[in-house]
Amino acid sequence: MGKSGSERMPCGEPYRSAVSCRVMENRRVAEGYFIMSLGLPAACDTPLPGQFVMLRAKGVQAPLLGRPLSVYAFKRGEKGATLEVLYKVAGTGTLLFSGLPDGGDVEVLGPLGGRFEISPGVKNVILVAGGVGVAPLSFLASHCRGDRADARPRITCYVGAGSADALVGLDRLEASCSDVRICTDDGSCGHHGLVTDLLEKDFNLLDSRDSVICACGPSAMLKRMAELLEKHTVACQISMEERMACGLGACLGCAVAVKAGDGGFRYRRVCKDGPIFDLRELIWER
Amino acid sequence: MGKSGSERMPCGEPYRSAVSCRVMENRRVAEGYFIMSLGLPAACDTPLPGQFVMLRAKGVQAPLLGRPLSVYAFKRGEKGATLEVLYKVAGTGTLLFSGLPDGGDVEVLGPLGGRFEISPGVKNVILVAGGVGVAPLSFLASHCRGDRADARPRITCYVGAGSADALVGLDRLEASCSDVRICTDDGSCGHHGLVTDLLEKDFNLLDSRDSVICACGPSAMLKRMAELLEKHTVACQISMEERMACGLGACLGCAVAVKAGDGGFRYRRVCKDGPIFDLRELIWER
Amino acid sequence: MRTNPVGTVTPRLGVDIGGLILKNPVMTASGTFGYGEEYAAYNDLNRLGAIIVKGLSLESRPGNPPPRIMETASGMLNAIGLENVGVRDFIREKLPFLRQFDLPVIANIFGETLDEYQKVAEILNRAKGVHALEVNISCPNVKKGGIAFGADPDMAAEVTRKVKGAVDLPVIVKLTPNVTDVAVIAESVEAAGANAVSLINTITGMSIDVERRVPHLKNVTGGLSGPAIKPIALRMVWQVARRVKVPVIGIGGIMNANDALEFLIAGARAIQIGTASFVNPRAVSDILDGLAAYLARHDISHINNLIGTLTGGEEC
Amino acid sequence: MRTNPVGTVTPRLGVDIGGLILKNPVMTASGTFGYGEEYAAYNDLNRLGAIIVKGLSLESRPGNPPPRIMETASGMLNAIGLENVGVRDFIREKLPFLRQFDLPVIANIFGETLDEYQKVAEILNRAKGVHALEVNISCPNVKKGGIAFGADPDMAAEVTRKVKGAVDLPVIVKLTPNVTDVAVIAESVEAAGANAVSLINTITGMSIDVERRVPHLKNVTGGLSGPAIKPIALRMVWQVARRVKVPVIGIGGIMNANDALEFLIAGARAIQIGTASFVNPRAVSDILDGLAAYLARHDISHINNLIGTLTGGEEC
Ligand SMILES: Cc1cc2nc3c(=O)[nH]c(=O)nc-3n(C[C@H](O)[C@H](O)[C@H](O)COP(=O)(O)OP(=O)(O)OC[C@H]3O[C@@H](n4cnc5c(N)ncnc54)[C@H](O)[C@@H]3O)c2cc1C
Ligand SMILES: Cc1cc2nc3c(=O)[nH]c(=O)nc-3n(C[C@H](O)[C@H](O)[C@H](O)COP(=O)(O)OP(=O)(O)OC[C@H]3O[C@@H](n4cnc5c(N)ncnc54)[C@H](O)[C@@H]3O)c2cc1C
Ligand SMILES: Cc1cc2nc3c(=O)[nH]c(=O)nc-3n(C[C@H](O)[C@H](O)[C@H](O)COP(=O)(O)O)c2cc1C
Ligand SMILES: Cc1cc2nc3c(=O)[nH]c(=O)nc-3n(C[C@H](O)[C@H](O)[C@H](O)COP(=O)(O)O)c2cc1C
Ligand code: FES
Ligand code: FES
Repeated sequence: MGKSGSERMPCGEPYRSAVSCRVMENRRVAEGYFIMSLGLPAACDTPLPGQFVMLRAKGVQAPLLGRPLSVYAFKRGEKGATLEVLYKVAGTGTLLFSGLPDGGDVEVLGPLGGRFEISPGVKNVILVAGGVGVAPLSFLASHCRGDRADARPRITCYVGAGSADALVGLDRLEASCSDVRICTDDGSCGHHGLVTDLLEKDFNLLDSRDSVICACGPSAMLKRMAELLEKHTVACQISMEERMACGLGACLGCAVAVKAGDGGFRYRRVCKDGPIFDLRELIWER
Repeated sequence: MGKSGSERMPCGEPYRSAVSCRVMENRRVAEGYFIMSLGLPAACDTPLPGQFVMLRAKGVQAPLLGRPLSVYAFKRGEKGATLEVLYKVAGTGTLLFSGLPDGGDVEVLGPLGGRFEISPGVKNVILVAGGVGVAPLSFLASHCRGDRADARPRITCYVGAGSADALVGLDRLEASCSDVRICTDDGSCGHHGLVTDLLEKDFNLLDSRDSVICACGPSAMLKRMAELLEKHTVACQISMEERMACGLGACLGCAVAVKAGDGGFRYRRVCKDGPIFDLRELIWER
Repeated sequence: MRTNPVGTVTPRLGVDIGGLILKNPVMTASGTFGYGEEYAAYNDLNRLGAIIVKGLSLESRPGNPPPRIMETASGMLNAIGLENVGVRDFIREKLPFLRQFDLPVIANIFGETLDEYQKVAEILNRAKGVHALEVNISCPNVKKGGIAFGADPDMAAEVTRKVKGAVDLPVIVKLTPNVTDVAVIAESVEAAGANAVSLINTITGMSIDVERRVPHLKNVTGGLSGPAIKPIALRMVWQVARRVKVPVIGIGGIMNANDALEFLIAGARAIQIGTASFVNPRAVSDILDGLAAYLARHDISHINNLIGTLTGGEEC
Repeated sequence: MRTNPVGTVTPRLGVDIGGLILKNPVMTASGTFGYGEEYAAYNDLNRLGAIIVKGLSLESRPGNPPPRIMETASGMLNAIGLENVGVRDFIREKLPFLRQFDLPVIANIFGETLDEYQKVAEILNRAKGVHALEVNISCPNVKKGGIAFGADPDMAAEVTRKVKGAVDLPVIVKLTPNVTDVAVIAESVEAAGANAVSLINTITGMSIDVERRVPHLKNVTGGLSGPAIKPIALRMVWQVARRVKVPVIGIGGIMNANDALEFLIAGARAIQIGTASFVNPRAVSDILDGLAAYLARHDISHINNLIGTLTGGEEC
């Protein structure tokens, strides 16, 4: 997320490094879900929608490795910038994050990875978010709003969660999207059922050259989408997740299988070649 | 420091366990020196002078093992008790302690080990504290004050430190002792030189059947004292330090060599057979 | 003999370790629970599957000069040097305390020669209140130039045969991880009559004080234990459990019920808790509670239905 | 070729690794620094002692199915499965980037057969900008029933001879820790002509998801690296450094300058940084700075005066 002061590259740019920064706020937004705001130095790079950061609590020895979290929001201010992540407590690392006090110190590496690409001609952006998958999509939606008004696509967002309690980030989505359609597994809010069912119903609306789907969510959701889209041609970009060590493309730890030209497969790195992939490129069962 | 609620021993007592408790205050008292006050439940055992606790920051994975710290003060209150430790930042564990916020959670096991024994007939208690060795001795001094007024011994305390900045806990010592004699290695406060030099000067005063010396400090200080006392008969109890794992006498990790009857040596456990030893019992070079 | 005051020992936890029936698979690892006394105020010893006491030799041993321990990343090094009271003093001074409990006592033994192993075993075989032996073959054989008995399949088998020949008690052979293929050693001691194998003992490591340029342990090297070694221990247990028929007892870095479950799922019939007791003196009790809770939550009627049920890998 | 922009490389850090002169002893460990590109924005590659690239085989390899990594206590398991672009693509696509720098490039190589080792070595020997080879003998030899070349002294020597015979470059042989006595293997490859040895590679471990009862790695087992293994790695380096005359390169859990110093004091002529780069992409630079600061602080005029200067132990 930043640069080291001491040395400079031959081009005059300082070398990059993980940046120590302060937790400005670490707010519980639902049972097990938190939004953390981090204060970054002015010299930090501006993240693009779909990119992520590797986050580590500073000075702790465990967990050892950073944890990848998508950029949920980013804003430049007077003296620096604010980066937000929206995260769910899933295990040791995120549990530790959830306990970080305001004013606590973290290390941020990034922004890393590639972005969602919405080409200028796109008229309809369809977002499909499962659970905490709302994070990168909300950032994407706010970005689309930021573009020139005449070029703004229409944004429809499908949001799924286990139950009403686990619906997070709706406020921002509603501010950025033309339409937000909600469903919950238990019917406690919105449509009763899976987000993919809701999506399926609307399919005739979606399947167009002017549309693009961007999705992020649990792999069961993404798999189901892959089946749905088999007989359609609408473009679909998804944000993938895998365990990561380096986040930079060096360790080859975050491999996912994609189709290779010859009908076979090859592995791609989620951190460097992704995390955004063409849904149709992925191989779900090997 | 306490008992587990769920099970009881055949005698009806609950089983012991480490007790989770809150950091009430964690105050820097000099560069690298801190006093931490811990709130303990009412059911805790009352520590005796010379005893120690094993302290761990709660929920952290590193360091793994607790760190032994002497009891510096203990007070029972309305709803519970307060235990204080006085510690110096020496490495990873104590550094972590120094960063614990007020309200932080720690685990305390103890009180452990044996006590300084001041038998009823003793008229002069001579304390010799090197650096943070002041902790158990200050607790001992306050204990002697607590006894029946007519039976109170006279307490003289020799305190040594590197420099004036590193003199900690003087206020309490002064409240409990008849006389506090200070020396610093750099002469920035009190006598210029080693605490053992000061002690040596007063030797004729000390060497009596009514006197007992209690000492705690770096091993160089204790070794020097052993030399000094070679030609004297005054009793001398010292608090020893060794790295510890269990603190309970089980791992045999904290061995120190003491003289055996046959002119040889045997190992004793600092945590269980100590930490208080007869100075003359110890073998300094093997 | 005291009775179990809380009754949380569920019948679904009973296991059979080579003829020794335990009420549950949770034991204490040798050298980490003293002779039981130190932890009796912290745990109801009646609840434990078994206690394995500090390693015993024929005569008492003073152990190594200090410093003997050092903490490392998620682990600790120890070079206690097998300090112990000697087998006879153990029987006289330590065993009576343990006999008060409804608790199988397993004596961990070692020797510097085959004969010493045999003698220690014979003495313990006659003692009242010893239920099994665990033979530590990880200590260097001074007669054979520093190679541990446990590192050579033939020597490991020889020790096993000697001890087996001397006792009627079940014999557990405790394996060292400092070998190329631990399963080969396991097979060898199984063939020599071991009733069970336990693994792992500590992994040899060291640590240096860079300011003074001296080793942190006076003995230079020591045995690494604790969470750091868990992945290695688990892998070895899994490898051995697939190669031998006798029960395998898993040891190494087990800090909580989750860790214990990993070993059981990998094929361990029982587990031993070592370093964890130093961090939390109630670790054995907490782990036992956690195992029972897991079985209840997953509706597993008996722990035997969990042991060795790992699926889903694709070894390349 | 870029020049060093800050000039913090002090002459007192230079070391000779079997004929390869490095400006300092800090190298990157194979498989943890990619082919350099990924870390070039984070570190001035001109400052490094050497870069060791991801292991190369004759043909490209896809690697193992995911999940490939899992974090463990103070460590991580990886089962990348030696995914790589193959030696020819490396030379064509990756080496030109590295040639821009004033940086010795060491190619880490492996093969499934002796012939493959030899061929990869020959190809690299002809490539411009490769300064030495590091031979990874820790991978299973499929032709010999799963026993790693590196676990057998004779096979390790055979690989060494084959590679040495095929090249004029200095040859470093990288040893596996999964053996009974690593010094025996080290002596064997030294006798076979290795110019240096490096150790340790990862220690085989595993980890289980107890809720689903499946291994966390699809490959079941993986290689453990990181701080957890440092005490083991350090012990092995110390053992080997006392037994061989060729330079020893220390690897395993080095996270900071202090860790690096432990290896140097134990006898390592140079060190490699692996997992640390994942935690801190500037780890190599930070460690280099820390080493220089230590030498200055302790007034040590040359790093050679530090290497192997451990004193004070009393081995029992
Ligand atoms: C590019 C990317 C972006 C992400 N963005 C977000 C986000 O914005 N908000 C959010 O809450 N989560 C996000 N995740 C997932 C998040 O990284 C994991 O939940 C987190 O790493 C789990 O760490 P832990 O220590 O809490 O759990 P662990 O104890 O490590 O594991 C708990 C469970 O989570 C799984 N897991 C661990 N690491 C990952 C991982 N990297 N990806 C997926 N599953 C994992 C484990 O297999 C296990 O089942 C993202 C992941 C990736 C790869
Ligand atoms: C019975 C007893 C009572 C003690 N009371 C106090 C006290 O009241 N206040 C206080 O500040 N310190 C006290 N100590 C010392 C304190 O335990 C150590 O300073 C502490 O454990 C160091 O831990 P660390 O993680 O900070 O340092 P580490 O990183 O573990 O080590 C830093 C340095 O301290 C040494 N060290 C580590 N553990 C011990 C130990 N147990 N004893 C002595 N030296 C050690 C190491 O060898 C090393 O040189 C006491 C020790 C004992 C045994
Ligand atoms: C301080 C200490 C002393 C030990 N003493 C013995 C012993 O006497 N005999 C033995 O077989 N194993 C001994 N061990 C090894 C343990 O029983 C166990 O195998 C090892 O510590 C790994 O388990 P853990 O990681 O749970 O501690 C000892 C371990 C420690 C830490
Ligand atoms: C993700 C990963 C990939 C690795 N790939 C290789 C490799 O291709 N060849 C090799 O010899 N060692 C490989 N290693 C081993 C490292 O080079 C190093 O020996 C080991 O990780 C121990 O060092 P560390 O604890 O500093 O990481 C790899 C290690 C990791 C973590
Ligand atoms: S996390 Fe290392 S390559 Fe992706
Ligand atoms: S610390 Fe375990 S015996 Fe003293």
